[in-house]
Amino acid sequence: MRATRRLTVAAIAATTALTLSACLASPEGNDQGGGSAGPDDPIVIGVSLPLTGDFAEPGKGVQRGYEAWAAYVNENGGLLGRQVELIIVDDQSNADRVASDYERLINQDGVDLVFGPFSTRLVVPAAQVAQDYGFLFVEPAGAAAEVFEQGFDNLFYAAPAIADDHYDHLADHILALPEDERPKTMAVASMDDPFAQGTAYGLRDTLADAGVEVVEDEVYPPNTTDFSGIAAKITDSDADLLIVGSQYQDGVNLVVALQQQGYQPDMAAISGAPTNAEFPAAIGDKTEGILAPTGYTPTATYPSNEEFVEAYTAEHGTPPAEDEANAWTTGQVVAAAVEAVGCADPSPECQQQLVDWLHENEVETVVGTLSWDAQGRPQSAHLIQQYVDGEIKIVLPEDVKEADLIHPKPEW
Amino acid sequence: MTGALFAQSLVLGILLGGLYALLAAGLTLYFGVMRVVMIAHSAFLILAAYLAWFFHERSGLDPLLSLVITVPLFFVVGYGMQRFLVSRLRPISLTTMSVLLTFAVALTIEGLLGFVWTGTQRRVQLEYSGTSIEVFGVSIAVVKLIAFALAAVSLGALYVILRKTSFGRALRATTQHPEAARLVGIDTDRVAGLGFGLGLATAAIGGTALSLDYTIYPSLHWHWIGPLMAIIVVGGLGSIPGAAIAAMLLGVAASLLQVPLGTTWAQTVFYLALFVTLMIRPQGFFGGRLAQRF
Amino acid sequence: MARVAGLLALVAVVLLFPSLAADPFILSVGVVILSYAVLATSWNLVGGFTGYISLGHAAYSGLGGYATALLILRTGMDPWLALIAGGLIVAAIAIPVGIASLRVRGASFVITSIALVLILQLTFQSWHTFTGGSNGLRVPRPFGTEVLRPEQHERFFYLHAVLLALALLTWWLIERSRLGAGLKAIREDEDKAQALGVPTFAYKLTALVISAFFTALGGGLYALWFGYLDPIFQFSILVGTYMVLMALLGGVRSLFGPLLGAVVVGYAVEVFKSQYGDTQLHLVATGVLLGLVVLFMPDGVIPALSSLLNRRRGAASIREVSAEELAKQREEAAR
Amino acid sequence: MTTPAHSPTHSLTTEGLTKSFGGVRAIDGASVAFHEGEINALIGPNGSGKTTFFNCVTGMIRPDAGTVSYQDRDVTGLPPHRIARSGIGRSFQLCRVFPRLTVLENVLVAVQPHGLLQRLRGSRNPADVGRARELLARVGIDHLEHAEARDISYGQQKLLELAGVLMGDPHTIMLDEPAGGVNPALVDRIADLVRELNAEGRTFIIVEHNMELVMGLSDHVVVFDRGRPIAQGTPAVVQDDPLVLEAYLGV
Repeated sequence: MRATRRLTVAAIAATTALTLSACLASPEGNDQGGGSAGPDDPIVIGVSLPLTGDFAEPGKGVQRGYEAWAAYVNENGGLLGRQVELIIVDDQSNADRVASDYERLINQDGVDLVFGPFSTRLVVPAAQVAQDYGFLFVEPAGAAAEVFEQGFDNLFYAAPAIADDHYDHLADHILALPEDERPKTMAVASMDDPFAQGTAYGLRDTLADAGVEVVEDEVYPPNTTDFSGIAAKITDSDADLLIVGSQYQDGVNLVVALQQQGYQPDMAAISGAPTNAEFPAAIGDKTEGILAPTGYTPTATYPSNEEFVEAYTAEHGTPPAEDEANAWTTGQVVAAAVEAVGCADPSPECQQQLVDWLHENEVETVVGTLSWDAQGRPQSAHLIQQYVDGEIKIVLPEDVKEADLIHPKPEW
Repeated sequence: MTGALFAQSLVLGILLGGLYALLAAGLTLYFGVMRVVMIAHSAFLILAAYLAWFFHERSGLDPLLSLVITVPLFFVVGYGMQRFLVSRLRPISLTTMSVLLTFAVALTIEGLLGFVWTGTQRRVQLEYSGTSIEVFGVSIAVVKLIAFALAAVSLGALYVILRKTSFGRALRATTQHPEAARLVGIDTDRVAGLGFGLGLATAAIGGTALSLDYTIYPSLHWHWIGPLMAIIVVGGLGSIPGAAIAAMLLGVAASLLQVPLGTTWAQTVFYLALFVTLMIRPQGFFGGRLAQRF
Repeated sequence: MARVAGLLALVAVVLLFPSLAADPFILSVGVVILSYAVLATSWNLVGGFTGYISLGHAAYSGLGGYATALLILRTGMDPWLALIAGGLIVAAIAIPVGIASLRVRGASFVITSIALVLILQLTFQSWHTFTGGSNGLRVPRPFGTEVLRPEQHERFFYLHAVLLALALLTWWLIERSRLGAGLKAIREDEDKAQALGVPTFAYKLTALVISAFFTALGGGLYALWFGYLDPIFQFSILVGTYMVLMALLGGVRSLFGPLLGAVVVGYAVEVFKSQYGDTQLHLVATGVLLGLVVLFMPDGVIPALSSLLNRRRGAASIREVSAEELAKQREEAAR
Repeated sequence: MTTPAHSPTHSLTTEGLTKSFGGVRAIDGASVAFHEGEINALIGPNGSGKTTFFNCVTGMIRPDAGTVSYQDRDVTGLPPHRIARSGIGRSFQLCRVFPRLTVLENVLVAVQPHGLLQRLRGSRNPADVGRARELLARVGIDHLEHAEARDISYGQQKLLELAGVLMGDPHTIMLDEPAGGVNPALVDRIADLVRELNAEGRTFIIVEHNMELVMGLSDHVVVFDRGRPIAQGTPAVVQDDPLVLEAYLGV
């Protein structure tokens, strides 16, 4: 009895395992015929994005950007004369999945190129897979400094600056203020996330070195919903300068909690939340004077940006935001390399040529001219925006500003 | 810690503790009447918050008004859940299997919320969201005060129902001794179903209160179920006053500890209390004999 | 004889899988499924024997991964030594957890298991200086860079198979031992077992510690293969749920049940993802499946199917235990 | 099978044993001494605290006050398995077996190994299995050895439970309503078994409602009412006690 049941179980397990390998071997529907691409075949680009789960919102923004880019390229003659085809899969915001996704895209779908996923937390495992298979890995959203300290030589971040440098223009501005206008104390609060912390701590550390005193320094877990305790401590510190590293909703919640407790800083620099279009509505339009770094603005005058905004707006009805722009930038960067080198296939030789080319050249993009160091760090800085008269406007650096920086910040 | 910060944190802790108390009371109620650890309690909490948010989005009315719909709805759902799902489980392994079953319900709710309303964080934006009143230098957000009042009133009502009504007597009898309750003619199955409904109604109220001042997203329920489970163990499984006292104490402790320790480490106070309780007094600090065997 | 044949077939499939796999992706899915099987079988060392359901076994696999990685990174220990040392450390950690949660009956155990995952996620996320916090932790590879990725997959496939074999062997040995007899008695009726002289607490604790050890080895080996640890994914309630689902689905009282469950769930996850990838329906599917198993096949799908096929319920008609009777028994005992 | 001869030491004794549930005293300062080597009966009306008394004595619940001693050793508050190992076996009211284990496995659970290595030994070693089969034959259900316990009849489960208790080789056996819910033929068989085992030197403490069985079987009877003994003695003495009549008839 017992023996028979064991046999049954073992037999079922064995059969299932074999069936499984057979089933997985024939990819459902999207067989792209491996890497043996003829001149008329499309260039297949594989991407894994968090379309569900914690990072789903920005993930979908990146998806829109990638798709808009592919459509634009195809309408304008393609890449190397070939059409571009995207395979976008969902990694459920899960690191195990993202690695498995690229494994699949590269080995089974036989993609010619890959684009990076969203979020620092997913970039590292994905970049590892790409590195192991010798693929060029340009990514739109892994800005934290740690990403570039992992020894990847195939990785490039398609944005102006890594997180720590986002506030560089603001730091310079503050340090240039006359002694009596310069903030004496600062309160820092950041989500426990490499990107959010990178931006906030970049500014904090620069100012601290220049003698501004840190009177409050808070870190909260990503899923925090109650910010009243943190707000109480910041209010109690009564710091002149508020620095917040946020994703989106946490920034809104913290600002509301601070308003509830009546805290009024002279200057509020908040990364993440304020650049979101829904931010003013979410905090009840008490936005005046809030500062935020951004890697992108639809109003920028870089040549390719006007085409981008036009193409994107035509399709979606609204101008693109930063996530969409970074995705588009990723496309531009890879396309530039492909056109220059003249190949787009999964062979290590071609991929290595693409990598080498990017290390040595600059690329014109919608966020300006980008170049990278050996670890893939972009070498520019972010723009600083501020809510002025209810509109978010560029205030720094001086040469591209749309409005003057307001200081001190009006009460919220 | 300055005096003002201490007072502010204390008040915040009490306001939060009130909400915890209401929710923990519901959670411990299920355990009392059915020996069921209802993992889905906080998932229903978030569901109620979503319904309140959706109601506000669609109608533009105050989310509090959604209580009129959600409370009876949740009561019926709770009753049905007990009668048609939980009661099907084998009594011999009821406690563990009910955990799995309610866990499955929680996952399903989380998945459906994500499916219907996506993973985007939602927040009810009210005219009085940012306003607060100031008492002795402590500013108290109006929304938090409303949530606390809602919790306090509901907890009071729960107390009155359990102490003063015949249904309450039947429920307490079922909690303490189901066999004896059956002998004196109480339909314990029905009482258990109604008790379940009552528990879920607290989730409806808690969820609505939550929606006033918190951002909500589908997986938020994990954030609540951990502390709530810790609270009912510390309070003694099945003991409603125990749950309420433990909720208040731990809520205040977490709020005060946040000042020196920061947000993350302050959260661990719930789990620390859980482990300490199980180590030195497994039946909980305020519980009756029921807890001794679980 | 039949048993030997079945076992040989299973071994043959495992040995041949890498050469049958059409590309490295399938091989990597094979590694993941074997890893699931290791975890589910390890979970079953406590869940199947004692009937104590742990929803937080991800705590032990996550700790195993971190212990292994931190030992390598902080002390420069040999990776394989670190793996085993990590397993032992986690087993030691399981002792106080077991003492806290096993003295009383099921409810506290489940609550503690969930709480453990949540607290570990919080602390490992925050404790930047030690665990790398939210930046994650890269685990150095045990094999040099000259070993290409497909080759890595193959080696780790066999390593996981060896670990699975060890876990299965342990399960089999315990199943036949007096310890196993006592554990199964605890699952069936803990009071009765204790009245017959079974030291229930010590037995339950032993099972938990052994289970934690193997779960940690599973987590550690996976970490060495995957090369990256992030607290959010390591200490995830969902990972623990999968372990339970796989074991329950295949049948907690049979040796190969969890393995079968792992194959089925692992495959289902892949299929579901490719069909309904960009929605939250995978959560709903997991939830509904778990609910159905709990309600209708609490002994697992295989036992349910085999008892359906085996007409064995004829014997059961001698005496059907009604729910009331059993409930009454429990009340009586509790008095 | 070793069977100790009648010894002069005391069997199970309790002193002022008390247990309350909520406000109700289930056992109220009960001081009882059972007779070594005899068949003792514990009777009383429903709700008089007999089962609670059993549970307190065997460590299933912890008494609020009072002591339990066995063979002059204090065993108050020891966990049930320690009490079992000191030589007291018990059955449960409504009979409890391990439903999804086979009949043979049910009996083998009661093997009491000492030390880690012994515990890791195979549970199906010939010596243990041989003894288990012997006991199953003795109670008359050896033909059901491979059936799962949930599939055999209630009466057979009662016999199985008794076999399991005997496997632990207890000196004292406590039976909670051994004749409850079984047919008269089986009652006789159980009674015969009890007499045989008693003749081999085992002490019995039996809770039972079947008066005919109690009076026919026991040497010493203790009568419980409201959580304490109100009478004790031989069946003949107890039957004539006015307090007992009052308790049973509610006069």
